[in-house]
Amino acid sequence: LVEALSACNARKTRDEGQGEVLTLRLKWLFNVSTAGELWALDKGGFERHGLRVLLREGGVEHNAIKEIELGRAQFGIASADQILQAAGKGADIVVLAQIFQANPLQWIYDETRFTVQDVSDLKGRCIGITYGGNDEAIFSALMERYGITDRDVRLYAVHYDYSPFWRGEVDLWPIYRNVEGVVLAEKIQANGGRAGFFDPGAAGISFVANSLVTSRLFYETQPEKVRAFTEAVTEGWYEAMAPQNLHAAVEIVRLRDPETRPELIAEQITATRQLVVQPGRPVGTIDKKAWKETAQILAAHGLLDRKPDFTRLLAGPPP
Amino acid sequence: MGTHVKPLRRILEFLLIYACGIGGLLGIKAAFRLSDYLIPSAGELLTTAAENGWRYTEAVADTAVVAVAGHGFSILLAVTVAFVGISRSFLGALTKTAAYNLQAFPVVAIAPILFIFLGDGITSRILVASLVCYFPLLLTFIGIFAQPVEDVEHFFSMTGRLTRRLALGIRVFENAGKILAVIAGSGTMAMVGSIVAEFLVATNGIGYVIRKALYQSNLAHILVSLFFIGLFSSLYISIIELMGRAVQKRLDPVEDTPA
Amino acid sequence: MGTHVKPLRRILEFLLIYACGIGGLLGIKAAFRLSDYLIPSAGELLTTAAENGWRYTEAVADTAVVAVAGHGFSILLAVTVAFVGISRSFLGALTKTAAYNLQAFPVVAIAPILFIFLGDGITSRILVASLVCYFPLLLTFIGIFAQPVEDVEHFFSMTGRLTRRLALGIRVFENAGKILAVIAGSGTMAMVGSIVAEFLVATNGIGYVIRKALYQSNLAHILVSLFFIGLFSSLYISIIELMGRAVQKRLDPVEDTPA
Amino acid sequence: MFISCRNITFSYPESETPVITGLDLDIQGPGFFSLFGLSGAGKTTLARLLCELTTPSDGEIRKTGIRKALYCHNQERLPGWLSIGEHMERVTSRDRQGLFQELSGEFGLTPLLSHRFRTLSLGQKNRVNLLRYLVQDFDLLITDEALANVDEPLRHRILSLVKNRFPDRMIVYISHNVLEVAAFSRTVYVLSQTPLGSAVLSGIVIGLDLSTPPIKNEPVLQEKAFRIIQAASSWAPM
Amino acid sequence: MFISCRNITFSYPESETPVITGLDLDIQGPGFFSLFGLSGAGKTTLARLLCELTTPSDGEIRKTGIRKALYCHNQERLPGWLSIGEHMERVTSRDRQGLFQELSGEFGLTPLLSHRFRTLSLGQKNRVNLLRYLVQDFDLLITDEALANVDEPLRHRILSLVKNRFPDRMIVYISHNVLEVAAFSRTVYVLSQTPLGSAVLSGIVIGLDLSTPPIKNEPVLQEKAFRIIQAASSWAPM
Ligand SMILES: Nc1ncnc2c1ncn2[C@@H]1O[C@H](COP(=O)(O)OP(=O)(O)OP(=O)(O)O)[C@@H](O)[C@H]1O
Ligand SMILES: Nc1ncnc2c1ncn2[C@@H]1O[C@H](COP(=O)(O)OP(=O)(O)OP(=O)(O)O)[C@@H](O)[C@H]1O
Ligand SMILES: [Mg+2]
Ligand SMILES: [Mg+2]
Repeated sequence: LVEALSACNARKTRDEGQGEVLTLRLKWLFNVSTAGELWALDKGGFERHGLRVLLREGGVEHNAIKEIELGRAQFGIASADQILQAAGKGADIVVLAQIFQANPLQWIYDETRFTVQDVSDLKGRCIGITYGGNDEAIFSALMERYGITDRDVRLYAVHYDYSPFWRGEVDLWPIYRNVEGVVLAEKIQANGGRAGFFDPGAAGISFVANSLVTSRLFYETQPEKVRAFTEAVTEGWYEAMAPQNLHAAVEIVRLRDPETRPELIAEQITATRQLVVQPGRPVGTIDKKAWKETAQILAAHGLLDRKPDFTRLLAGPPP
Repeated sequence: MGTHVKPLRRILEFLLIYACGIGGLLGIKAAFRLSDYLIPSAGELLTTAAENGWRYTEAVADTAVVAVAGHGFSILLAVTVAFVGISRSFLGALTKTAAYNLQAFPVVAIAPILFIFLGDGITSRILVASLVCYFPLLLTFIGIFAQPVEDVEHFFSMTGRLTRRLALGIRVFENAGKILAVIAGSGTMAMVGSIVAEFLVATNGIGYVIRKALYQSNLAHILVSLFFIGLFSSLYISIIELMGRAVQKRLDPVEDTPA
Repeated sequence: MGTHVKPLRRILEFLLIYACGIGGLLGIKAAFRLSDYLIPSAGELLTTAAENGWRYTEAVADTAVVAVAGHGFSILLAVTVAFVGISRSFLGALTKTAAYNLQAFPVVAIAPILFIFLGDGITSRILVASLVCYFPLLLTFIGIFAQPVEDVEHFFSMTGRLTRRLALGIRVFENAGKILAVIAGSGTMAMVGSIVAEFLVATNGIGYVIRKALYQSNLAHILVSLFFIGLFSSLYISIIELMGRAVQKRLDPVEDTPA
Repeated sequence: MFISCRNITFSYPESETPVITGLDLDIQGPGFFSLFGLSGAGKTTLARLLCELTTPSDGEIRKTGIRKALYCHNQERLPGWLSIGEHMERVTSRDRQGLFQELSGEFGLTPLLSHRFRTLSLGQKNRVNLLRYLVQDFDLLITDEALANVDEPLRHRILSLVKNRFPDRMIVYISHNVLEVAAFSRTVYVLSQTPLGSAVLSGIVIGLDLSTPPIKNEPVLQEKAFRIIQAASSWAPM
Repeated sequence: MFISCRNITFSYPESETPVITGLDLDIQGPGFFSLFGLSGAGKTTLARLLCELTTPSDGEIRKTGIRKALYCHNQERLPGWLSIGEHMERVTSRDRQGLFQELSGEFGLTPLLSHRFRTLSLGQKNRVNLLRYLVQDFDLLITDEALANVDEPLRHRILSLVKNRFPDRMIVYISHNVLEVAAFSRTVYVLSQTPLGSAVLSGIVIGLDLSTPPIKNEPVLQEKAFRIIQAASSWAPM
């Protein structure tokens, strides 16, 4: 029964894909990390490129690459580790644009308790790690590079619940700088503290974050659509991040994320801007060197079966 | 106590319990001087409720639709599996084992496989909701279906009239109270199931609200959502019970004599 | 079929079911030419099993300890709640409502509150595990505790000997089969519960393995974990059933006459 | 020892016509009495009323000199986790153990004491159940067809025994066996149904109050039996 | 119509001593027969064997000219979701509706047809249950204390009726009422228990085969009854 259902489901969405509506599966829930895509949708960016697009939220149980392969989505936002692993296992996909130029994954702490100037300041601290998440790979790469051992730091398995951080049991907590980072910083402030961030990127660990992907089949059969789509997304990001559009961008995000206060969203967008828009690099630039380093980190942790063909994988939008 | 006041009673009881729970939390907060981050203040709870009340009500209504559908489907599923499972054939044994084994796997592990193949439309949400609540139903139905009611069935089996359907009819009727209890009880689990499903995949419903709140570590939102969930669940159970009583009364119009 | 071959049978049945499931997945994979990323190849499954088999066995053992403790605790909890719940006092009604209402809240929403107060040690894991499996037990116990066995109890109530303990003893004995079935059945749920708990907080156990695999979208790891979970659950149920039979036999040495 | 019912009315909750209407009944004990009536007349209902297992919708029941009233019937079962002997030991006070030993021998139950209740035949079940009531502390015992599945010779032996061993108690025996009822009882209270479906006390017949099994063709016995049946059918049932 | 049992032995699974050993029994029908025996003698066990509800551990039971054998007992219940009338209508084939109407009147059940089974008194339940078996298609009907809770006059009326209406069937009546058994049966088969606890056929008594209620003090009847009781007690039970 399940087989039959799935088969006809897959076929149905495939038909849809060939026709009108293109589906983009996001990596996470609607929030500022999806501001560019939301902008493209709400401000008619996709339409201007002659596209009809459906945005779908992501989450742990969703995997954009798998959905692309099943024909349930034509485009997806996925993290670099997902993309590299999928490519390593024979999923034929193409990276079209790298949304984040700097990885938003950082660790937050309270500067009134201690400061982290450089990596050695982490010694003796209790550090939160999401096992299985990006931060695990990033942090162990960091430990390796700086010769930090298990004896120097205490690692704490992070879950949904932040209370160990509030209770001071955990000193540094992994967050997305532009999302929880802003919310928690405000709470720390309100508590009489001052938020500090430890950025592994600044310590020289280049680990790529979210990127836009599609399947090679779609890439080769519908190059115009792929090109148009990539352009719409990058333009969307460019416009959403433009300082003069701040107010409009806040409104767009708030529509999907009404629980977060507008002031906070504004701050989150500002934080996001620094990750997405970097001087001298157009929005969406694929940083090949960082990709290779990411692949190395993953391989060192046994998370990569086989190195992908980078030129094929990181082809960018069709010429 | 007449049956017509029951629904109100359940809801009042829920309100009481909820008040106790919140009171307890606030008490702990006061006693240990915990910050507003750990446990929100009463004021924050009220503001949250006031600001989001209507939206959460809509979200619960959304969830409820899935819950009711999932509940219905799980009853169907449990009845079917129990029906096949009581037969002594190989297929019966296999079905029963499959049903038991399926239950051994947490939804969080099964769901990704489901979602891969069924997508994250309403179908898979209903399926997840029913997976969560079908097991107690299954246990009850298998128990009841497999246990002959000798005193009643004897005549029919003697006269060659005991079809499988009749046997099941007799066993179901004799255990109507138990079945009603487990159906009402599993109603709340269907609600839980659809919340879990929303938690995993949906883009609306109260499960989605909780998930976002969880990511934001916002206990106030969680507590307020729990209020709406509890309210709806009490209501739903009451409705099922009322309907069950009505059916029972139609089937067996004479009430039990008081002992 | 003698009781002594049952455990083996359950496990064989599980292996069969599991093989069917994997076969189905691989069949789909072949039919639609899906990549190894979507559905792992048989080879990858075997490698994963070979590489991680021992580690997963240990992880399941870890989980099992929590599951068994949680199961025991949930039985205790269900008995207690049912015991208090059947009394007609206000406290009884309140307890019952609280128990029902608690069930209406998904563990994923309740757990954070628990973890705030109890930390994420073994206590809260056991608690979460028992929360997941206690509800079917509660329903069964409440049903059984509240239903007088008139034929047996009459004498004791006439002669003023019907203590509450005796009444419960009679009702439990008369429904021993049902209780055994629900205890065995809920055993798998305890396992699920402790997996969910690990999923939410732990740093070891098979739930943690699944969570990690989920983050990495690694279906091979999930499928292999499911294998060990299923294997252990079958074993656990079989053991409970064997123990239950032994107890029943000691209490009532004479077997039923074949009809 | 005295039971007095005044103007008792009783309805089952769901049916409009009362099962018993305006019943007056006086029983002056101790002794062996019977309640007789055709099937459906209301014997069980009345017995349960007398033992306060239900309360009359109307009227009053007064018992004088009766501290403990027991009602037993033939559908009862013993707890399954004990053998009959173990159960009996637990429900028999120390000073009645001798009585129990004696009665169990006379009832033909001694060889069954190690058995479980559910493996007994119907008649064996009847006897075990009656026995356990007899070794309780009671002033009034109502036995509702408690020996219905026991064979006649044994039943008569049991009745004689009961009469001889418990002369100071009030025992109300419900049975469909008219000869038995006529032979053993001091008084037979006969219930019958009016055309409207309610039970009334339609006769009080003085029995022979024998203490040994009756001789069936005794003319007095036959006459008594006839009067009882007549009273029971006085409303021409059905 | 013929039942023949040869050397039947039966044990309940858990007890070592067989309940029945080496029993030989022949019943040549049609007609009204009885199975008599003290409580615990093995009547129910034998009846269930004859109707193939259990199988003997040893020996052979052969039935000739008996296509359909039914066994009914007094603990049966009707499905609760139907009134008695509705149930009866469903289990009575069209051509027996007339028979049903007639019998239900004679059994005094017509006013109860709209009731639910569980609201009946014991004797009413007995009658309803017997009635539904009588309107089935059967050659052999074994009634195991099926009228145990019905009053005597009505029971006698029912037995006469059954004998008159079903002369071409084989009916085996199990009852503890020795006079009744002696009066109505063509043959009474008496079971009794050996000191070892197994039932044997201890007597075959030719009954009076009356078709109307008996006169109790008839000497022939008394003699028959005596012989039956003697046979039943021949192993000095208990
Ligand atoms: N399920 C059982 N397991 C073991 N022994 C049993 C079982 N049922 C009956 N017996 C025993 O078998 C013997 C015969 O029982 P059976 O019910 O056939 O007697 P019966 O003649 O019908 O008695 P009654 O007139 O009391 O109904 C009894 O001694 C009884 O204890
Ligand atoms: N629970 C009930 N609900 C409604 N009516 C009932 C109920 N129990 C008994 N009755 C009715 O009450 C009347 C008297 O019943 P009761 O059981 O007292 O009769 P009885 O004299 O004991 O008969 P029997 O000799 O057959 O046991 C009957 O007509 C019966 O149908
Ligand atoms: Mg009665
Ligand atoms: Mg019998």
